[in-house]
Parts: sequence; C-alpha cells; structure tokens
Amino acid sequence: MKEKPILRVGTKFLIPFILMFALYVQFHGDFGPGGGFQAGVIFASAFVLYAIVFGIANARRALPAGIRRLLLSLGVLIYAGTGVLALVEGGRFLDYSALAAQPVLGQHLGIFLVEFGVGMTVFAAMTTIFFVFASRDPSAREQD
Amino acid sequence: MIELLDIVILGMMVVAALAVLWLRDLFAVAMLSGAYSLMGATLYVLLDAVDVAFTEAAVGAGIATVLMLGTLTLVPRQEKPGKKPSLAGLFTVAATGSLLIWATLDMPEYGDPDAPIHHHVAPRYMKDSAAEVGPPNVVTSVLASYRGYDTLGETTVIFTAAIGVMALLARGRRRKP
Amino acid sequence: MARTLSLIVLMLVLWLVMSGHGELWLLALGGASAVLVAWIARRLDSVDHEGHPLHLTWRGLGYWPWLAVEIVKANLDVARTILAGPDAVTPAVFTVKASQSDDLGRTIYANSITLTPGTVTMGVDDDGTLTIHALNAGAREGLETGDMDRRVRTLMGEA
Amino acid sequence: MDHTTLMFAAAAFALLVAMVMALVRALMGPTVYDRILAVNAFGTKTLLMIAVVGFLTERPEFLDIALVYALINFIGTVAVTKFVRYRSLGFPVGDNAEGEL
Amino acid sequence: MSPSTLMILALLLPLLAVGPIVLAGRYPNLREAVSLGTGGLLIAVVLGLLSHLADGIVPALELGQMLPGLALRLELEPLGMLFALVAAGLWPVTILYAIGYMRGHHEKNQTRFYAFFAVAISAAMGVALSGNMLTLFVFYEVLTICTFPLVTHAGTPEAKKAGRTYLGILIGTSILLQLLAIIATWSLAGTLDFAPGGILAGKVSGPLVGVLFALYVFGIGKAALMPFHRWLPAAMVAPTPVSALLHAVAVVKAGVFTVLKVTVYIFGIDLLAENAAADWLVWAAGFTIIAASVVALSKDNLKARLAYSTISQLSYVLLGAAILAPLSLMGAAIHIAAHALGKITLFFAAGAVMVASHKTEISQMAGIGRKMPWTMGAFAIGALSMIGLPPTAGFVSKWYVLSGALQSQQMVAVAVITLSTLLNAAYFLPILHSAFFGRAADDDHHHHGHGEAPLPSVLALCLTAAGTIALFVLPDQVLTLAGALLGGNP
Amino acid sequence: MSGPLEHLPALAVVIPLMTAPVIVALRRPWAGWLLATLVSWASLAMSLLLLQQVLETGPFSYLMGGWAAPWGIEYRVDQLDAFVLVIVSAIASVVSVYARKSVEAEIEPDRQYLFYAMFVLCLCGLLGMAITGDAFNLFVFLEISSLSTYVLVGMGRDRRALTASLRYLILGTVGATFYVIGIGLAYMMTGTLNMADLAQRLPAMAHTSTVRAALAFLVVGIGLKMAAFPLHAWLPNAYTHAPSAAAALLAGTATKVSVYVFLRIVLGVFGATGLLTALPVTQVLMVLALAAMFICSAVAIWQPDLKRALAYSSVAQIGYILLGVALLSETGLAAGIVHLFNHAVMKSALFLALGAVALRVGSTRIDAMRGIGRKMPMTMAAVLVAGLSLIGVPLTVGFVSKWTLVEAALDDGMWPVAVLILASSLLAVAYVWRIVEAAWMAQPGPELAHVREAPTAMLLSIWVLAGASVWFGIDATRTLGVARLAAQTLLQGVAP
Amino acid sequence: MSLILDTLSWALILGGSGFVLIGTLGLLRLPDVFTRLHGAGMTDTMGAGLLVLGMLLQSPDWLVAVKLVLIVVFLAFTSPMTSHALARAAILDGIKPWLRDSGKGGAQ
Amino acid sequence: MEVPGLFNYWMAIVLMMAGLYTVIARGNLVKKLIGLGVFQISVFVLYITMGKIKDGTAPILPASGSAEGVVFSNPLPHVLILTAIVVGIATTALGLALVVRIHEAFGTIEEDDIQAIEESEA
Ligand code: NA
Ligand code: NA
Repeated sequence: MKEKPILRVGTKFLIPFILMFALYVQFHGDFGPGGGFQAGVIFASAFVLYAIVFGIANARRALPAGIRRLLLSLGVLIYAGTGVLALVEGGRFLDYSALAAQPVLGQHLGIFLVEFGVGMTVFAAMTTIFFVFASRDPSAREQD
Repeated sequence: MIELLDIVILGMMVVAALAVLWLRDLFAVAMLSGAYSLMGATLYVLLDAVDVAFTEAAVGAGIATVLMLGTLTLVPRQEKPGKKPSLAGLFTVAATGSLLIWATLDMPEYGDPDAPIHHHVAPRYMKDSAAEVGPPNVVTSVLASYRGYDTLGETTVIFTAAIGVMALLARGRRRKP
Repeated sequence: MARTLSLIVLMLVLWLVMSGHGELWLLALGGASAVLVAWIARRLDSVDHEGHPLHLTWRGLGYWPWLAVEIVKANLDVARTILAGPDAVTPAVFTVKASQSDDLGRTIYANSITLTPGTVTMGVDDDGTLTIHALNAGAREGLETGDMDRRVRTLMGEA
Repeated sequence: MDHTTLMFAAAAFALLVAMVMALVRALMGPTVYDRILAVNAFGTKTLLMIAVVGFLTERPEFLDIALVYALINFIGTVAVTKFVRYRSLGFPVGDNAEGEL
Repeated sequence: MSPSTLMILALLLPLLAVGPIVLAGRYPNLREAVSLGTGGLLIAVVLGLLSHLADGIVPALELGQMLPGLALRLELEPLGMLFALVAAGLWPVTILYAIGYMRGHHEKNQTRFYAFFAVAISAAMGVALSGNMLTLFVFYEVLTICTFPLVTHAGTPEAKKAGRTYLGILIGTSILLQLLAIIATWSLAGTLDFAPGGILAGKVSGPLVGVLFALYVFGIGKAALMPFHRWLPAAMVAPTPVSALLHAVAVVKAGVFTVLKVTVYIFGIDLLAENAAADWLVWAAGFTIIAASVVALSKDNLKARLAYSTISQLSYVLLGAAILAPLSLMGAAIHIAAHALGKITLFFAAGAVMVASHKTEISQMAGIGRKMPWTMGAFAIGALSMIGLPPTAGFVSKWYVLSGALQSQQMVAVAVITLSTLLNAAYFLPILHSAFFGRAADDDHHHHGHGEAPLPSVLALCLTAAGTIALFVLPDQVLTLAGALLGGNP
Repeated sequence: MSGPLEHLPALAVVIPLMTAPVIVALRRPWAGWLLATLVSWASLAMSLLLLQQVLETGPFSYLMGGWAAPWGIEYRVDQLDAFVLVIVSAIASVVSVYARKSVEAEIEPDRQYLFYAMFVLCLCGLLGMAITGDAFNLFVFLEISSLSTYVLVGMGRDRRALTASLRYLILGTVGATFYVIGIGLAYMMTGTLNMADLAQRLPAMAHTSTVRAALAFLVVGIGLKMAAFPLHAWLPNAYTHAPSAAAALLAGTATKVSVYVFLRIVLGVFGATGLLTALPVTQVLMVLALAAMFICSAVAIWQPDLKRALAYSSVAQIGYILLGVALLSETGLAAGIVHLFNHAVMKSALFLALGAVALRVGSTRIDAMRGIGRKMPMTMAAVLVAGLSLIGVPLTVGFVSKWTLVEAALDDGMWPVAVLILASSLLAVAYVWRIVEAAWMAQPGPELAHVREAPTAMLLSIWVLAGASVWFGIDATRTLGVARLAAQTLLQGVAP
Repeated sequence: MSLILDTLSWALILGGSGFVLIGTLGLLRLPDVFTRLHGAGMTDTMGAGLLVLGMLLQSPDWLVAVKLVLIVVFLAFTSPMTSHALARAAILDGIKPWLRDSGKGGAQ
Repeated sequence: MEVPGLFNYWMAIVLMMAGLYTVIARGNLVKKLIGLGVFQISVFVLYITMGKIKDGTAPILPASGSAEGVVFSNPLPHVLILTAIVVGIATTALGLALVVRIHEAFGTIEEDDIQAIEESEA
C-alpha cells in the first residue's frame, strides 16, 4: 500500500516548526528551561520523525553519515576548543571570563559557544544512534 | 495541591515500575517505561526542576522509548515465561532497600530549608551567578560555567555512545562479493 | 522560492512570539535560525504545496471556524454517548468518497473527520475512498451529506 | 487559597484522575493498541497538567516543557504504530551504498 | 684487580659465557671450550678473591638499592669463600665430565644444558657472595629457576613430573617459609646484612626465635631436611652432570650454606643457644640422617641410593649447625666441601657406569669394577668419604662435628653420627664388594665389549676423587676458612 | 610551574578528549592509530611532568573555569594521582604501539578508526578519574571510560564478547549508580561535592545513618567497578573476549583506576570520619581480599583459556591491593599502591603476549599452545618473565609487591595474614607453570607448523612491559618511594 | 472586568476538566480500541481547547498566551494524525472493530 | 495537605528497588535494560527531591524586578541530574545495540538460553 498521505502531509508541515522550536530552545536556555542538550534532542526528533514517515533511506540521503559524523566531532571540539581558547587567552581551561574584555561578556560568549557545541553533538549523536538502529536489517543473523 | 500531585504521581510511578517488572509483552513494557519517564518528568516539574523535566521528557520519554522500539523491531517481543522469582535478587533488593531506608532516618525532611545542602555551595549560585555569569536561569549558569567541565564530560559521554553504537551496530560500506 | 521566503518569515515570526526578547543578538540568531530551518526543510522536500500550503491561508479563515463549531457539537454528542454507558454505542465502519483532487485536500478532509469526535478515518485509498470508524452509526448520515467534503474543496479552491 | 488557585487546583485534580484512569487502561490493555492509545492519552493529560501546574505555581513560562511533551508524545506514538505494522522503524532499509561507518 | 671487580666478575663471567655458548651451539667443541675456559677464569677470579681475603681484606660491594633502605649487597666472608671455591672448582670438572657423558648418551638440547648450567653457576656465586639475606634469597631463587630446565632436560612426562616436584617444594618452601622469615627478620631487626654474632640478638627472644629459626631451616628447601626432601630423589631423572650440579656443585650446597649463614650471621649461635632455639633441629636433622640412610639402604637404583645418601649427608651439616658448638660448626662448613667432592665422584662414577654399560641398578653391577677399574676405584674413595673413613675428606668433617657434639654433651648427636656411620657403611660397602669381587650375571654378554666410560668423564671423576683425598691430606686452607667462620681471620 | 605547563592538569585529560573527535572526523585507520599513539605518549610525558612537579612541590590544584572550589570543579594532583596517571598513560602508550597490527587482524577495516577513538576516550576517562578532585566529576569520567570500555570489549571477534560486554555494562551501570547514590547521600549531608571539602565536612556528620549508608554504597559501587571479590562476575569474560589490545589496556588500567577511586573516596574522603574503624570496613575488606586471593587464584588454575586464567588472576591480584589497603598502615597502603603499578605492568605484558599468540595461532587455549615456545620464543619468554613476576619471584616487580605487603602484615603483627599472602602466591605458581609446561616442554604439533614469531612492533611493546617488570623489580626504590609518599599523603587525613 | 474574566475562565476550565474526564471515562468504558479512540480524541480537542482557553484568560503576558495557543494548535494538528495512525495500524494488524450486530470483535 | 517528611525518599527507594530487582531477577536482556532505566530515574527522583525547598520555585531568576523574598529550590542537584540523564541514555543506547547484536549472534535475548549456548561451547 502506498504511504498514506495523512502522515506524509502532516509531517512535512510540522518539521520546520519542530526545527525552529529546537533552535529556540537552543538559544533561550539562558532564560528558561532548555539549552543545547534539549535542543539537540528536539532537533534530532524532527529527523527521527522524517525517517519514520519517509523511510530511513530517504532520511539518510537527507542527512548523510558523513555530515553527522562531522557534526558529532565538531560539537565536542567546539566545546573543548572554547576551553582551550580561554586558556590561550590567559585564563584557566573553560574560564570564559578570559574570552572578552568584560568577564560577564566573556561568560556570555563562552556559554553560547559551549551550548552550541553540546547541541550539535547531541543532535548528531541522537540521529546517528537512531539511524544506525533503523538501518539494521531485521532479518540479519550473524554479523555483517 | 502540589503535594497531592506529588503523592499520586509517585504512586503511579510505583504502579508503572511494578508493571514493567511483571508484564511480559516487551512492547507494553517499553511503552510503560516511557510513561514512567513522563511521570518522573512531571514530578520534576513539581519539584522545581524544570530543566530536568524538559530533558527527561525529551530523552527518557522520547529518545529512549524510540530506541527501545527500534530494538524491539529487531528482537523478540515477548519475554520468555517461566522465570521464577529470584531469591538472591529479593535478598539483594531487601538489603539495599533497608540500608537506604535506614539512611533516610537521619536525613533532613522533604523541603527542609535548613538542610545542609541549601547552605553551603548552592547559595553562591543563587546570589552571585547573575553578576558573575549572567543567565537568569541559574541551572544554565551552573551547568555551563561553574560546572562547565562536567558538561564537557557529558558531551563526551554522548559522543562516546554515538560512536559506540556505530562501532557495534553500523553496517560498513558494502563489500564486493 | 516564494514558499521558502514565506517559510523564513513564518519561522521568524514564530521565533519572535516565542522568544519575547528584543535584543539584537537574539534577533540575529532568530534570523539565522529561520534561514537554517528553511534550508533544512528544503533538503527534506518539505517546502512544497503539501508541506507549506501557503495558498490556503486566506480561504482557511473561513474553514477553520466552521470546523471548530463542528468539533464542539460532535464533542457534546460523544460526551452524551459515553455518559450513557457502553450500551449506548452503536459502532459502525463505512466508507465515504473524498472528492478532492490531491492528497493535501484528502488529508485535510480526512483529518477534519478524525478531529471531530465520533469519527475516525482509518484508511485513505488512492482513489480517495476513506474508511471511517464511527462511534455511533448515526454519524454516517452526517458525513454522507457531503457538507464537510464540499467545504474542504472550497478551501482547496476547487469549488 | 484564592479562587484562581482553587480553579487551577480543580483542573489539576481532574487531570490527575484522568491520568490514573489512562494508566489503568494502559495496564489493562488488552491489545497493544489499547496500550498505545492509553499512553498517548496519558501524555496529553500530562502536558495539560504541566501547563496547569505552571499556573498553579505562578511560573507559567514553563509551557515550553508542555510543548516538548506534546512533540514527544506525537513522535512516540507515530513511531510505535509504525513499529507495530512494519516490525521496522525504517522500512525499506534500501541498498544504500554508503554505510553508517 | 680490586676485590669489587673480582666479585662482579665472579657473578658475570658465567653469565657472559651464556651468549657464546648459545652462539656456538652448532659447534660442540667450541661450545664446551667456552664453558671450560670460563670455568678456568672463574677459578682464577675466586682464587684472587681468596688471596684478598687472606690479606685481611673483606671484599664488599653494594649493587644498588632494590627496596628503599634495602640494597642488593655483596660481601665475601670465609664461609662464602669456601662455597665459592667448591662451586667454581667443580664447574669445569663437571663440564669435562659432561663432555663425555652427554655425547656418550646422545642427549638432546645440549646447548640449552650448558647455557643454563652457566647461569646456575652464576647464581651459586651470587649465593656465596651475598652480603645480606635479601641478596642471598634473590640468588637462591634464581638458582632454583635456572636449574629447572636442567632437571626436566629429558622432557618426558616423568621429567615434567619431577620438575613439578622440584619446583613445587623449592619455590613453595622458599616463598612460604623462608621469605616469611626474611621479611619478619627485616621487620624485627631493620636490617638484613649478615653480621658476625647475628642481627637478631636483642631484637627477639623466647619461642619466637625458635619459630623463626624453624621457618628458615625448613624454608631452605635446598637443605632437604625431611619432610622437604622429596625433590632430590625426584630430580634423579635428570642427566648425571645435572645430578652433580644439584648434589655437589651448587644446589644442595647452597641450601646448607644458607642454613649456616643464617645460623651464624642472622641469629648468632649465642642467641640460638640462649633460647634453646636449635634443639629441635638436632632431632630433626638426626631423624633425617637416620631415616634417609635407611631408605638409601632399600634402594637398588644406584642414583636413588646416592640421592638418599645426599639427604642424609646434608643433615650432617644441619646437625653441625644445630649443635651450636664452634667445632661442629667448623665441621659443618668443611662438610660442605667434603661432601661436594665425595658425592660428585660417586655420581660421576654412577653416570660413567650408565654410559659405558647402560646399567642403573646396583644388583646389575656385579663385577663391574673389573671392567671399569678407574671409575670404581674413584667410587670407592667417594664411598669412604661418605662413610667418614680416612684417608678422605669425609673423615675430617665428621670428626669435627663429632668433637663439637661431644664437647657440648649433645649425646643424641653423637648417637646419630655413630649409627649413621654404620648405616652408611651398610649401603656403600656391599656395592664395592659386589663390584670388585662379585660375578657378572649371565646376560652380561650383550654389553660384553664395554670398558671404561669416555675419557673426559673418567678424567673428571679421577680429579674429584683425588680432591677428596687431597682435602684429607692438605686440609689447612679449608680449616682456616672454616675456622674464620667463628670470628678469627682466615 | 608557569606558562603552558601550568595547565598540564587540564591538558593531560583534554588533549585525549579532543583527539577522539578528530579521529572520528578523519576516519582513517592509520590516522586513528597515529593519533592514538601520539596522544598516549603525550599523556605519558605530561603525567611524568606532573609527577615530577608533585614530588618537588607537593600536591597542587587546578581550578576548571577559574571557579574556586567547591563552587567549581577542582583538579587536585597529589602523589597518588600523579602515580596513577603515569601508570595509565604508560600502559596506554605501550599498548598503542602494539595495537596497530593487532587491530588490523581483529577489527574490520571500516571499524578500526572507531576502535582508536574508543581507545583514546577510554584513556581520557581513566585519566580524568585519576586527577579530578570533584566527586561528581569523577562519575562523569567514570562513565566516559566505562562506555568506551563496553564498546572496546564488544568489538571482540567472538560472539561471547557481546554478552561479556553487556554483562559488564549492566553491572558497571549498577555500580556507577550505587556510586551516584552514595555521593548523593554524602552531598545531602554536607552540601558539597568537592572531595577535599567533603573530607572536611563529613566528620561532623559521621554519626548519621545517612553518611554511613553513603559509605556502604560507595564501597559496593566502586567494588563493582574494580571487580572486587565477590563483585567480579563481569571481569573474566570481558577480558577473555575483548580484542587483544583492549584486553591489555583494560587489564593494566581499568580496575587499577577503580582501585584508585576506592582509595581516594574511602580513605581520602571518608578517612577522617573514623567510620573505617568504627564500622567493620577494614575487617570485611581483609576477609574478602583473602578470599579473592585464594578462590580466584584457584579458579584460574583450572581455566582452559589462558586469557581467562589471567582474568581470574587479576581479580586475585586486586585482592592483594585491597589487603594492603585493609591493613590501613603506611606500609600496607604503599604495598597496595605499588602493586597498582606492578600488576599493571606484568598483567598488560601477559595480555599483550597472549594477543600476539592469538594473532598467530588463533586461540589462547592452553591445548592450542603446546610447543609454542619454539615457534614464538621471544613472545613466550616474555610470558615467562611476566609470569615469574606474577608468582613473585625475586628481581621482578611481583616480588616487590609481595615483600612490601608481607612486611606490612608483619609490622602489624598479623602473622597469619602474612602466611596467607605467601601461600596464595603459590597458587600463581600453578597457573603460571601450566603455561610454561605447555609452551616450552612440549613439541609443537603440525597445526603450529606455519606459526611465526610475533611482529616486531608487538614484540617491542611486549618486551617493554616485560622488561619493566624486571627493571622495577630490581630497583623498586622509585616506585616504592612514590607509593610510600602517596600513602603518607593519603593517610594524613585518616582518623586513627 | 477581572471578575468577568475570572468567571469565564472558571467556566472554561471546569468545562475542559469535564471533557477530559468524560473522554478518559470513554477510554475506560468503551468496548474496543476503535471506540476508545473517540474518547481519547475528546481530551485532545475539547478538553485541551477549553482548558487552554481558560488559562489564556489568566495568562499574565502575551508570551504565555502565545505558547498556550501553540500547544492547542499543535494538539489539534497532531491528534488526528495519531488517531488515524493508530486506527490504521490496528485494522491492518487484523483487529476487528467491535460492532453491535456482530456482537463480537475487538479483544475485550 | 502535607507530604510526610520522608515520603518522597521512601517512594524513590521503592522505585529504585523495583528497578534493581528487574535488573537482577529478569532474564530478558531488554527487560534488564529497562529495569536499569527505572533504577536510574528513581535515583534522579532522590536527587531532585533533595534540592526541593518548601514553597520554593524553580531556580530561574525573574527577568525583571527583584528576587527579594522569593525562595528558589537548589539548582545544583538539577545540574547533576541533567548530566546523569545524558549518561543514562548513552548507556541505554549502547546496551540496546549490544542486545541487537546478541540476538543476531545467539538467536535469543534470554539470559539463561544464552548461558546454555555459551556453556555448550566452552
Ligand atoms: Na538550561
Ligand atoms: Na474524531
């Protein structure tokens, strides 16, 4: 049976909203609940939904393994890199105050960067984990 | 009202946890564990832990459940019947539980504002974080700055899990036959 | 392209109403986010007439209030049935024909049926035949009048 | 307790009762679909509860959490139904040349 | 050369020989030449050390700290000198013998044999030169391990079994008992350096002294005090040169040598005497002497009889130590050398008989003395030494032990020595009688043509027999060394 | 120390942490190997510098993010930390060199880069655990190392690697959760997570059931992670079926670091509460340690697979370490600490050598190894050397450990314990000698006809460790000296 | 003004609570999964709608109002999708709807 | 209505034990992992309960106006548990991946069946 229009249409419509909500959560963690981790999960959930409705093959085409792997690594590197940057600027590791002339501004920048890194890694991690599971052939016995 | 909610939700959590233990349909178990997670998240809201509730909902009820289901597409859905109650398990649980109950006897009571935990490290976060770090959400300040190093570790943990799942489960490039 | 632009604008609006922060920094982030979302949405083939039905905006203003009223009526109906107890229900399964020309129209029709309590669309065939489960057999007549079907066609600009 | 608080308390109480009822259905089943439905309904009630509690504790800005609940509840349910039908989340796995590694 | 250089050389020379031995593995003559040459050099080195010692210099050298406050230390004293002389002196002789034996017997893996033999000699030198108990223990254990491949040389299941017994008893006792005693000593005395008069004096008293002493004596499994003697007969499966190494050159000598060192330099005879801590040893050693002799009497296999004889003879040394009289201690020291020379002669002879006539049982050896006069002549000298009759070295050592026993009124010891002498005579003299005066059995014609063993072997056993007599005729040097053990200068 | 060196404590952990994503991004096996090797050696260099510094200046701390403790996370380096850092990074360095050939043989080409990423993450987690001064931060790094360990084990070729990994995952997570419970209870009564701060504030609360239960949970939780008898069920299979390089890394480091955590938390944090003596902590520990030494050594004797035998031996050896701790004296503690190093060196050497055997022979079962000594003489000679060390023969590190431990027991007048220590080490003779007899005292069968000596890089690694187990056995003054200093520092806070 | 608003929100909230309860009652009482779907649908539409409307009237600022609206819109949008997906999955899985005339079906 | 002083803790303990018992006593590997999740979430409840102050509110400072007189619950346990949740999902994901592989390799995910297979091999 052809994939029913109801989920397809609804999902297409929803995805941009989910993504936007995720980014909102990413950048408003300072003010309320949320932050990089939650945003990453929500952002990933849009792709999970896409994969569920349109099939894993399509989802993998839209978000190839290479990009996910890159984002996965980049997120950690952004976080740790922020720490190293602080160190280069004369502070301790992760001392964001060293990142700008005014300590609080530095803190702001630092938190932004690390939350961004967290979001990126979490997004990539969640999609990767889900895609790997979903790509596993249920009929597979013995290892490939 | 909040207190009633607290009690009832904890009660429901116990029911769900026991159902997780007893039901053999793993599918139902996965669903219930998702619901359990959701109840936990609601409880966290009641206990003022909104960030935690947010995360638990997205992770515990969302991602974890989806992963469980993903697993159940690949493995049998029914638990094998006939497993007898484990005496060793009961003993372990009874011992651990008793120890914990004993541990609570000297604890500060629920919500006690005089508990040591509220008077040593945490006050500075509430008092100075706005000036020192900035964000009004103190959880964010602590998470990303005061204890930002923990969060770096946490990010690394999730990174590890992702590449770990890849290492264990991902298919490689198709090799020529 | 128009759809993409409108999606960006829509996303930006969504950001603004959720954020409530007017600082330039956050506005810039909002703008960047909107563009990013639009780009990804395009990658996911979600910015088309189905995923971003820009064309329905104005006609929708007539349809949605009508639907809301229908939903309230249906709710009261179902509430009565439930309170009357299980003996009062007379479930039925039947098909109706959706006369809309494309999937988007059929989807809106099918979802409208589901959204009004007492009827659930169980299946949509390629030829537009909808399989409906109703809590009470009476719902069948209501649907067979074709009122809703017609209104959805109007919404789609087909009638 | 002023009357607004009382109002929200009443709503919270109603939702609580509804949650318990939904949980009962989830435990009773009998079919998988009953459970899915019950857990989904439970989720809806929970998100409403969060919203109400936000008002009850005078911190209504936590509605973000309720939104997340709604989202997760939806995706979870779709995933579940998909799973039950196809025994696979991803269906056709596809002969994709590129692997995940 | 300075004393410390000589000490280092004594340790290193045999080790350095290992490389060339292995490299020369394909050229047997060259290989054995390396062993012999190194042996000669080693003797020179040891003699050099002896001359220093005679000049009143005490060669000492710290090799470096092993544990904080506890160094690996070398220090030469008269008893060690004696042991070093025995080991160094007998190495080339044994090699000489082995050339004949191993080739005559078509043994496999000869290179391995010579290599590990060299390592064993190095370890024996280490034992002899140790300046503290830790160092001694280290070399003691090295000696155990590097002789293991020699004991199991044949690689047969029987050899493996013997290997397990060998290792099990020697490692087991040393770790479980000896090491415990050593660490306890360290814990109590704060030092492990050998010192005249002992290091435990004033630190321990009462029954603990006896317990500690027992831990040492039983822990030194190489001394083969019953019930930890089983490894020695078990090891009889090894080729004869290995038996020589075990019984004469290094292993059991290291055992009794260590007991003497512990008695004199760790406890001091005064401490032992005060606490009557060694009385039990008189009985234990006495029992071992008698019991082992009785067992020996019952063995028809020549090497087995010799093995039990060794067990018995070793306990003479222990007895000499247990009597705690200066004279008997001197006797014990001399007995190390005396027994070494005598027993090696006996084993060489037994091996020579085996190579030449393929006979291993005493009952088969009637008349063999007539076919192998040199061999059996030497055997006779060795046997006399074991019994303790002049003109052999055994007489000298036994004499001193007995004198000490009499002097200190240890009548048990006197009785044991007397009885054991009779037993020794009872198991050796019949062999001699049968070999020289017995009539060969009928089935002898299979090996009718055999005569003496290969020349190198015969040469070796004649040398050691001569030594046995020499030690009786010219005991001065040994007596001086043994006497110095008790405080005098050599 | 100033300049870039001032940041060593952070860099020692962060550099491995940052290397993992780079390896994943590059995705090339050789790049993964090269980076893993470089970063391991860099960590070793940094650890040695830290050790040198701590020996010169005494303990020092590094404040993450510049936040003062206890508000921020503090890295605190004392002699014990630095010593453990050196152990972990040294083993990792040696194993990394070895890993190339071994991984090529055991892991599919596609997956190799992930192996190296996991290797580096494991290293990062272990180093982080060893250096942190924050009880909760320790949990985070514990999980980094644990998760990577589960994966490393699960990448083994045999399907039993999978079950071993999952069993480890379940027990390890229970252990970690117990740890979290324990820390939570302690936090509840003190309001702090900083270890030094906890140590200061706990004594006032020592009488409460909460703090006592916290101690119990921490002991059990850490006990699970360090495979302390009888909580060791996960270990034998995990070590047996893990890929060779992983097994060697884990055998040398994972349980060692857990033991370190035990020391740090139980002695360092709870030492001043007096609970260690008020409750029967040391007595129970001693009994369990002795049981481990005897039971697990005895079990090891009967294992047909040598990796498995060595795994059981590891549990027994952890018993030795804990026995030293249970004596609660400077010498005893020093014995335990020095055995951390000593056992790491010899056990890693053994696992590396068995990995080489697995590479060439395809099995580490004892009956598959008959006569292997003639085919792989260098490898098996290393096994012999490390095996002798396991027995505790003089001139090996094993002897040093045993000596110190017995000395500690005798200093306390515990003669029976001393006897038991020595007696149990005799059991090692049995399982080591089985190897020797099989390897050296049998003729190789036809199935070994084509077996060659291990590759040079592997041999080099094996012999570095085998050599170290002799080198530090002949001169133990440095290792034992540091261990003694570490013990002194650790005992300073312990109430009599 | 405030009194009117309060009264109105009281009514809406009580009404919403009522519909939530009735819908859930349906979830419990109705005979099979397909009929129960209708009950659940009530909570999502009428229950949630009225509750949110009631809260809307009490919302302290427009940010809160916006989010409340978003919630109800989201629910309205997704509820039919999930209901449909569930019903379709159940019917394809071979579960027969309970019908009064057949007297059987479902799995009750 | 008052929550009795230690009620939350006790309930958290009951939940923990239910989870722990599932881990120990159930033979199905998926069930074990779910039990592990239940166990962990219950520990989170313990922590979050610790941080609660009576009549407190979430530790988010008001955007405008002063926080005078407002009681905020303790943010530190929240931060810790956020980290723990992430660790939990990471562990679960890995565990499930292993379960899938185990099923492919052994054809079962029941512990005693697997054990029987392993023993027959050894
Ligand atoms: Na946040
Ligand atoms: Na409907």
